[in-house]
Amino acid sequence: MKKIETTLESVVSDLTAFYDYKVWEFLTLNGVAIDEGTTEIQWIFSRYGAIDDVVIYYAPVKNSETVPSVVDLIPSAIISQREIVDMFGITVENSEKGLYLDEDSLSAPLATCRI
Amino acid sequence: MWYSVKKAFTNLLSPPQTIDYPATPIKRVERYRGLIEYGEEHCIYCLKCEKACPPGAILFTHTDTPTENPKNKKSLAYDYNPHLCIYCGECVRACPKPNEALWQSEKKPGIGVKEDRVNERWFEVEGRKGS
Amino acid sequence: MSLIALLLTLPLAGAAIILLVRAVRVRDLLAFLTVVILVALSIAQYTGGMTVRFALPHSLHTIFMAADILLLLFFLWRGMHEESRPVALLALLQLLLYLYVSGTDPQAHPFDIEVGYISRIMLLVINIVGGIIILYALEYIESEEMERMKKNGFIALLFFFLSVMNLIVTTDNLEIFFLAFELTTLLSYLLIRYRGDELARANAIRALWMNQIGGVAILAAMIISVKSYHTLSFDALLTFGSSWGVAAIAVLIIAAFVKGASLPFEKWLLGAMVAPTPVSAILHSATMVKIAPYIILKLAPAFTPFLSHTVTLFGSFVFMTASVMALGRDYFKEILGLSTVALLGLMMAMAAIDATESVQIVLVLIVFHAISKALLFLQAGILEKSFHFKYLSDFEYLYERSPMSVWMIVIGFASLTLPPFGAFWGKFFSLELLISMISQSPLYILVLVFITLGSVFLTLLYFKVLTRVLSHSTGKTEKVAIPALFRYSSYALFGLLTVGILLMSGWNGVGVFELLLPALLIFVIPLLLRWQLRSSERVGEYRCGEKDEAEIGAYYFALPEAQVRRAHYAAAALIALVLLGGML
Amino acid sequence: MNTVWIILAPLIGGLLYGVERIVRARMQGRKGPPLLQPFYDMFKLLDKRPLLVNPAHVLLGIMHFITLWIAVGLIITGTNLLFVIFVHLLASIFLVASGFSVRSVYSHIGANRELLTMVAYEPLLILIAAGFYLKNGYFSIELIHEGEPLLGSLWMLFGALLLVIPIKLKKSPFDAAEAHQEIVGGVEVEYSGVYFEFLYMAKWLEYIFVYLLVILFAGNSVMMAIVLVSSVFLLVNLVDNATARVRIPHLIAITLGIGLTLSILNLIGVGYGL
Amino acid sequence: MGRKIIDIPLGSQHISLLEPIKFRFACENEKIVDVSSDVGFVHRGIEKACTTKFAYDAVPYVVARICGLCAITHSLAYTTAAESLLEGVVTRRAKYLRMLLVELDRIHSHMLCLSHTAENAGFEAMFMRIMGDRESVMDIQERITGNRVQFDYVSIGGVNRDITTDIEKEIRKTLAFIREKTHGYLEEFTTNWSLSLKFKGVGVLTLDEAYRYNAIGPLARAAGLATDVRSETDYLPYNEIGYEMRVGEGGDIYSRNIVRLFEILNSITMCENILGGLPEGEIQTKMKGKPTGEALVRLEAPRGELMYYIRGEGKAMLSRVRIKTPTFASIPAFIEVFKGSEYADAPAILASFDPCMSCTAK
Amino acid sequence: MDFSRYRKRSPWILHYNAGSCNGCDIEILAALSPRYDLERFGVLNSGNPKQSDIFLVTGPVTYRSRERLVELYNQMPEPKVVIALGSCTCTGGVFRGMYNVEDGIDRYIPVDVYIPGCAASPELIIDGVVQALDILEKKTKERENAKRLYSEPTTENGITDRSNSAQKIGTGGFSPEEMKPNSPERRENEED
Ligand code: SF4
Ligand code: SF4
Ligand code: SF4
Ligand code: SF4
Ligand code: SF4
Ligand code: SF4
Ligand code: SF4
Ligand code: SF4
Repeated sequence: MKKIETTLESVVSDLTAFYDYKVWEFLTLNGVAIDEGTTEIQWIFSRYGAIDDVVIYYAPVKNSETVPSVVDLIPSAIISQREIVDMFGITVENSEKGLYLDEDSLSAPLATCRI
Repeated sequence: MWYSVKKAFTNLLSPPQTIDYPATPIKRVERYRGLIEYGEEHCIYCLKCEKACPPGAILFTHTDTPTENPKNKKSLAYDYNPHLCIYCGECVRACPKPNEALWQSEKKPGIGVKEDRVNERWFEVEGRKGS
Repeated sequence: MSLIALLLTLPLAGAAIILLVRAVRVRDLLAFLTVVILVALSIAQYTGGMTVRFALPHSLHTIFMAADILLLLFFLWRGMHEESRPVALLALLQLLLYLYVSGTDPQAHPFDIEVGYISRIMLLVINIVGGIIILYALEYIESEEMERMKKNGFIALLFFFLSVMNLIVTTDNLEIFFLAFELTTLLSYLLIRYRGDELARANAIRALWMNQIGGVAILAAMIISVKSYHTLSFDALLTFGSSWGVAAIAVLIIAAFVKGASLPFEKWLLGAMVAPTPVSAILHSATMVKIAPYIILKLAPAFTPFLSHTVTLFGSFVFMTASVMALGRDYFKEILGLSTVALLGLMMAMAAIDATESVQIVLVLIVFHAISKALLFLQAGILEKSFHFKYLSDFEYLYERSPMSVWMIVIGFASLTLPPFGAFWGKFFSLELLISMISQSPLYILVLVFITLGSVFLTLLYFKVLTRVLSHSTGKTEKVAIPALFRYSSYALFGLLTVGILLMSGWNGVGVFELLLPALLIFVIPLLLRWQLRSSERVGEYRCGEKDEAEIGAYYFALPEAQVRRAHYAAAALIALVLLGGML
Repeated sequence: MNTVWIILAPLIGGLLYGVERIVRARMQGRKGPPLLQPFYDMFKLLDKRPLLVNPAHVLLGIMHFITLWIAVGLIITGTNLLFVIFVHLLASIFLVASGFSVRSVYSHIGANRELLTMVAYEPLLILIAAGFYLKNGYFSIELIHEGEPLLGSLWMLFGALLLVIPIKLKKSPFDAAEAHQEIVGGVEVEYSGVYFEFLYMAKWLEYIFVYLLVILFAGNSVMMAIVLVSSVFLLVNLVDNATARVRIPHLIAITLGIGLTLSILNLIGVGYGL
Repeated sequence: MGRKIIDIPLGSQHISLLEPIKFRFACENEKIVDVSSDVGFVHRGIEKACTTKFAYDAVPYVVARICGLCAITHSLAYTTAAESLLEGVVTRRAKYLRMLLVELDRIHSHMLCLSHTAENAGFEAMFMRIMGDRESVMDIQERITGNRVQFDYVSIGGVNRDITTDIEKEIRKTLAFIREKTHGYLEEFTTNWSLSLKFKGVGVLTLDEAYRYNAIGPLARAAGLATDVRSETDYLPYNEIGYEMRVGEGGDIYSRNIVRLFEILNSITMCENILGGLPEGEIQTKMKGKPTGEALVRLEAPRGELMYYIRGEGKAMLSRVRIKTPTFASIPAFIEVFKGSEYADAPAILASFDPCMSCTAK
Repeated sequence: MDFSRYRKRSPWILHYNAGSCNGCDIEILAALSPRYDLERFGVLNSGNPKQSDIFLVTGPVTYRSRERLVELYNQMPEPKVVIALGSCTCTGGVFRGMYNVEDGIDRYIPVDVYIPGCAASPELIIDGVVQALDILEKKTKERENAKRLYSEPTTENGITDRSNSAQKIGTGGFSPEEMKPNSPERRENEED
């Protein structure tokens, strides 16, 4: 498991440089609430055919920030982006709310900071 | 297709696989994970089972008519909801006196009907616990 | 004789007066009176029951000739004016041929007018159904935006049309027949371009040149007839039976195909949709296209087996193909139009069969097709005027808004296919006849297959429409008022259908039992239940537990372009075969 | 006598259906429901609270049932075969119309599929009637029953009928019109309680209708009728239990392709004594 | 003129679905031109509950209830992750028993999927046949674990029960029985003409699409994409027990079925090898400490790759449990496959994906 | 005529998954399979609320399935029985108290039979169905309303229309206190 730090500004270009769709499998987008008002967003990849070769790009995200979408690069990220929106209450470009949660559900259940 | 035709035809002539339950009972396997049973006299009221139970199907609540077990110092009463239990057996693994105070039997749980107030009753128990 | 004279002239007079009247009320009243008298006349003529024959005064012939030449000159002018080469060329060709024919001197024909059984039925259809459509048109045209004069002119043209049609089904003289034929061409041309826009003009021109092919065909038949037998009498032509006679007949068949908008020629009829809807109604039901089966019916006794077979094959082929072609369409009137083309194919196929039953069958088909199609086109007009629905995809919440229209459409379609309606019996006995003919020629197996397939495709077609109109949810009605004349004309046609069913009983052993008992069981018992159902508890549709209403469209089974083209070629080939058969 | 049979027809159909359910279960290695299960279902349905979507829908469903019954009745009384086929067509049309009369997607798809299957089987039925006519010179069912068995000379048409049966009885591989897993029963989907009863019983009548057609081929031989019916019954069920459902275009292609070829060959054969 | 499109709903309640998922197919006649979906019906909030309601050692029983079909894979993936944050080593016997259950689970899950695909293709008899045979696998699972579906077999430190020689004999018998049956299915799935009409060339996911949409599990392997976590991980000694990867071609329903059938055969072989080489030893080891740090574990569930990411801060409650489930990752690929096929095939296509909404929405 | 005794011989089933782990759903399939063959009792898996007598629900009711649950319940004609299948359906089971579940379907619709077990084995399912059949036989044809999310059926000119009886839940529906499992008002609300 290799963790590479990146930032919201550079993540798209980093991933574009990194991601070869025939070599890397995009696993998922993950969020971890690290402290109040900040969530660590992770883009997780694994290499086809290699033993446990996992690469995680991660970036801390403030609640007010907008996470760029990587769907153009990785079409299957669309659903995990929507999940992150629901679960952490942060905004991701081109991803709507409501994948799981209804109007009266607990909002942003996994965020530490809920306004 | 012929394989299936043949199969259908032979099935038609041979007896069905069906077990005619409930007329014929179904043999339960050994160590089937059935109802959780409680032996009050051996319980030491350590409440480990209550803590270990993932869904909270075992609750010890306060009662005005406590049992005579000397270990029951806080006048608690054991309560168990088979309709909430997930039959995982964690409580028994947590219990210091398995097979005496608490064990998992091979009995299957009973079916509840409206009059049993399965869910309502448990809300009341939980309410008692909470207060 | 006087009855017929009246039938021929009264509509003309009506047309003339209506042109002069300005007040709408008075115009409507006059039109109504004319229609009532026409209906009465045609019924009287029918119940009169005898064959009437007489000749027209010679002076009239001169007038006819002048009219013919004027007409052709008019076509020529239109062709040059609209820069349509086919129109101009065909008009020129006809002019030359006509001049050639009129130069010859046929023997005096004993009768110009001959009204037999077939003609009497045709008169009934033309005047009753046509009359009702005219009444409907009175309301319809008022909602168009045009000058008073033009509106009245429209009604007048329709009356004129009735008159011409009455002439065409009563005449026994090829020359008069030609004139009437050309007059229908002219009238359809005028009516199609009535709205005057770009599309209307183009379609009118197309109708014009296609129909002129029929004119050429008739002229050719006249020439053959005059040259070989020195006569222009239909009757005479039929009795000769020699090879030239057959050739003349084959050529006339082409004229029928053209008027019937059979397969390679179907475009003109579909183009006629741009005209105000009563025009389509009248073209499809009472007039124009009905000339086709009528001609074939008239000529059939003189068919050689080969002609009879090829025409039957052609008709059944058109029946099937046109039905399939209609399946892909979305425009309501176009669907109706193609189904007319298909059914005309069936009628022609049956008319060409050499069997005594076939006449009866074709007449029944003609009558009921006329009524049903009129009913359907009236509904198409109502939908256009009251709801602005033209395409199937527009039809939304129709049942909720106007259940009457829906039921009328349902009945219109049902009467084209289902027992106990007349058209069903027509088809039923057609099949019986065909099956009994199989032993004569294996060709009839093919015809049988074509016709059964065609019938199911038509059923499919009708349901494709019904999908859009029948469905409705529970509750919530927001009814829309339909103008009275629209409603009454629809009811009148519905009434005709019912009367028709009653008159059918007894035909060919269709007994009271077959007709009435099932009808009773099928319709009356549920109707009794209806009141109980009205008050039952309602529940919503099953939507997989969801609440959002799903969109329900129509089905399309469009044929690929290439297939359609191939079908056209096949039809053309069959026509060529007919001609060839005539020549040999 | 005929009247008694007509009245009993749905009940016999129900029994047949009951037998079939057991046979199907047994072919799948299950015990299956009791023999009278269809009748229990029927009484149960009578006992439900009536709920409906709109009256027209229910009315058309009832008309379907009545018409089908009339069709069966007409066969039993021995009238014109061609006419019977058309009455039967009318019944199917009522069913389709009822499917279209509700604003429900599954009902519409089901009705549309029902229509498309009609494209597949209707021509075949008519050609079968044509075959009988060519052989005998009449359509009268009564006379057909009095005549010799015609299976020998019309066996290809019988083959065509075999293609029609699974369509009419909604059996694999030709059950696309009802396809529970796709469209939840299609036309039936909006019916409930007593009103569903009519459609449920109509299915029984469909059994009777189809098997009466099968019996036609046996002419006056009772023995042959019994053998035909039971072997067709077995065959249809075996195939039902050994195939998946094919799509409508395949259904039409298969039935029309094979069926028309068979029937046309047979008609030529019979018509020209080949 | 704009033609009216038919919106065919499938779900959330529908007979061909075991679980709520909602599709709306925009269709021309029955041809699907567009698809929209809603997958959030089963969202219960398990990720949150695992960090707030349950202590880390109760979590295996909770995550098992994410999905009843591969409960074992979930609890195993979680325990493996948790164990890597604790001190202590799981015995080899426990590992072998875990693998045994995982492979048995794969067998019954694949059988369910095959039968359901057959059922949705309108082949009821096939459904009944496979379901009938599947009962024998359920029986041995019940004998090993005490429950038919929710095994609750794996716990932190090992497994909860051992197997006896009696049970072992029964397992061998059942495996032989299932192997024979599977050859029968294989024959039927390859030769039945009606199944070929329904399955061959239907619901195709091309190899490139499989890469693009990160398809996993049998879905990917049927398209020719050789990916299987069993060959990409060393948490479990798959290399010792005869694991073989099976890659199909065509990416249609047919090849998915064939891949699954071969995987059943391979799993049977593996189970037999496990029983043959079962090491002696304890089945439970005590694990010490509280989970600290982060761990990411991947396992091959019947439907493809399952990923657990956990993070603990030395308390009884973890601070993050992230579960990436197979179906969740495949939803975009599903949508792509539906476009252009017939609605009549939709239920069978859907069943051939073997989707699991309960894990998708958690 | 009294047909009520036939009810228990022909129970048709509607199955709805209101957020279960699908363990119990698989067991329903197993119960239909040859080994247990529910069809022996006349059971048909109709999948259509309008033609069902037994509403077999699994799952603890997630927020998004609430409205569907009530809608399906309403579309079933009386007499009908509801079976809560599995521990999580009866009381929420292991999901009890999670933020997006409602702790058992009897918060929304009246439940007649509770089948415990996680997962409930086919044997228990058969027991439950048999139990339900006895209850079904005694039921009347009176309309039983769902408990929540329910707007009364509209009645106009004597025609009752239940086509739109389940309401979409809005944020205004209940206050957060009300949503807590053991709040007293919440239970009161359901009593009436
Ligand atoms: S909203 Fe809450 S968590 Fe966020 S910064 Fe304010 S107090 Fe902290
Ligand atoms: S078996 Fe599991 S759920 Fe049941 S009481 Fe014990 S710990 Fe709780
Ligand atoms: S863990 Fe055992 S001893 Fe302790 S309270 Fe529970 S039952 Fe009694
Ligand atoms: S679709 Fe299902 S319910 Fe309908 S007949 Fe076939 S198997 Fe039976
Ligand atoms: S899985 Fe099969 S048996 Fe179960 S509901 Fe679906 S179609 Fe019916
Ligand atoms: S995974 Fe397959 S069997 Fe399970 S619920 Fe989904 S569709 Fe049904
Ligand atoms: S998809 Fe997820 S929840 Fe479903 S069976 Fe596989 S691992 Fe379990
Ligand atoms: S009771 Fe248990 S096995 Fe059944 S659905 Fe609920 S969580 Fe799954």
